[in-house]
Amino acid sequence: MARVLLFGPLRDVAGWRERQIDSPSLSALRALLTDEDAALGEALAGKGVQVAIDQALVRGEAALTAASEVAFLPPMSGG
Amino acid sequence: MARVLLFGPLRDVAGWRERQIDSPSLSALRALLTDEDAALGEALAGKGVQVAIDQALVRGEAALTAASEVAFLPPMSGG
Amino acid sequence: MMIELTDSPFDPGALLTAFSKGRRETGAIATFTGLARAEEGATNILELEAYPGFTEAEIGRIAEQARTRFGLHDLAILHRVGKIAPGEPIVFVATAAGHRRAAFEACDFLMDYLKSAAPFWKKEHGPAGERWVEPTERDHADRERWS
Amino acid sequence: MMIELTDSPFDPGALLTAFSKGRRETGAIATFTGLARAEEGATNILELEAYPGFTEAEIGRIAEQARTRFGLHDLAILHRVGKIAPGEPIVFVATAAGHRRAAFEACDFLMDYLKSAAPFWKKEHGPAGERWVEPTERDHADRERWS
Repeated sequence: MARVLLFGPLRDVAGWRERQIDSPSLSALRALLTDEDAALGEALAGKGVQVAIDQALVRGEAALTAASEVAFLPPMSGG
Repeated sequence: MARVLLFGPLRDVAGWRERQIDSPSLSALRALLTDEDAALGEALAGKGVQVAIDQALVRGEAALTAASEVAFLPPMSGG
Repeated sequence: MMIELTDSPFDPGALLTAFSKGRRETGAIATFTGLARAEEGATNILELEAYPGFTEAEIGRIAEQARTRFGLHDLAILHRVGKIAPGEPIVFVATAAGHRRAAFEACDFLMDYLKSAAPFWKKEHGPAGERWVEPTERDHADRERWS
Repeated sequence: MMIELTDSPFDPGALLTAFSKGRRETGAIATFTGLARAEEGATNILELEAYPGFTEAEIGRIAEQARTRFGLHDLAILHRVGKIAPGEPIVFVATAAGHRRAAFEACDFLMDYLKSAAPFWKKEHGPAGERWVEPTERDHADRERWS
């Protein structure tokens, strides 16, 4: 079960901040979240949304394990 | 007796920092100090030395009274 | 090199006291403190979200850049997260260098990064409800000066 | 607007604590602290002479310029005089403004003035004796940036 984290406006779209989700890859995770919640799926694919796996930014596809931490990061606003 | 103050390197040239001197004008004071100590007279006429009377900068000649405070200010170095 | 997040109010002066102590070759310390403004009486509360661990690491990468680029002796960054009331400090940055130009420029550089690109998400709670805030055009333009 | 000279060591952090308190519309506070450097082990003592009254008044004129030019909410300047040991603060400048660019620039402007043209006379006491110090070319060039 990967640990999935949403930040900033994504959390308001989804109505949650953190969930345990079983998924073999990032693309499978995106598909699963979109099936469940189309608005969230759209938001996750939005402009400037980055993904960090285990606190390192990734681009494109990535495998996930049960120990993965997947964070969806909307455009950073600064402090 | 005007109160005459020397600052910075002028003090080292003269060997004093403050004296009471009776003089009717700035030019008379300069002449008197130069008579007494030629090196000091030269230093007072040096490049960038300014004069303040009662804490206001003056240029050229000025009258002095017994209550005047005359300060010779060599080039300011900043802190 | 201190880089920390905190969810409690802090005193920037106490940080400067600690940062300036015991330095013998540092001629210059510049600091910046960003405060939450009341915005003319609107009782705004600012809420800042970070990604603990990731946020400090990203700030650390830029801090290391600043250290090299400006030849800093040291730097410190403390950033609030959570809900922040008007008048409270949001961010404190201190830079130590041999001379003042480097200290000023590094502090300015770090603030431009922190205000426009650091991993924070910012929400304003005001009388009209809440809204997520993006960096201003000015923030982006300030950041461009260093590239 | 505080402008003071002191012949005792001071803590810049205590000044920042006082300066940053109770502000609701100030978004930005920049500070600069100048410290006496040991200059690689030479046991230098710096001696600064001022003309009490005149020096504060001259600094006050420039501070008023800075306040108008940069739209400052407030500023504070504390400057040491007398003998200063390595590691001790020489000068502290704080500026408060709505936004950070104005606070930084005003602090930078005030420091350039204080380091190159303020009414101080500076002597270094080192192992090789004592000498009067003049502003560096760099100090003058920095000051020229604002004219």
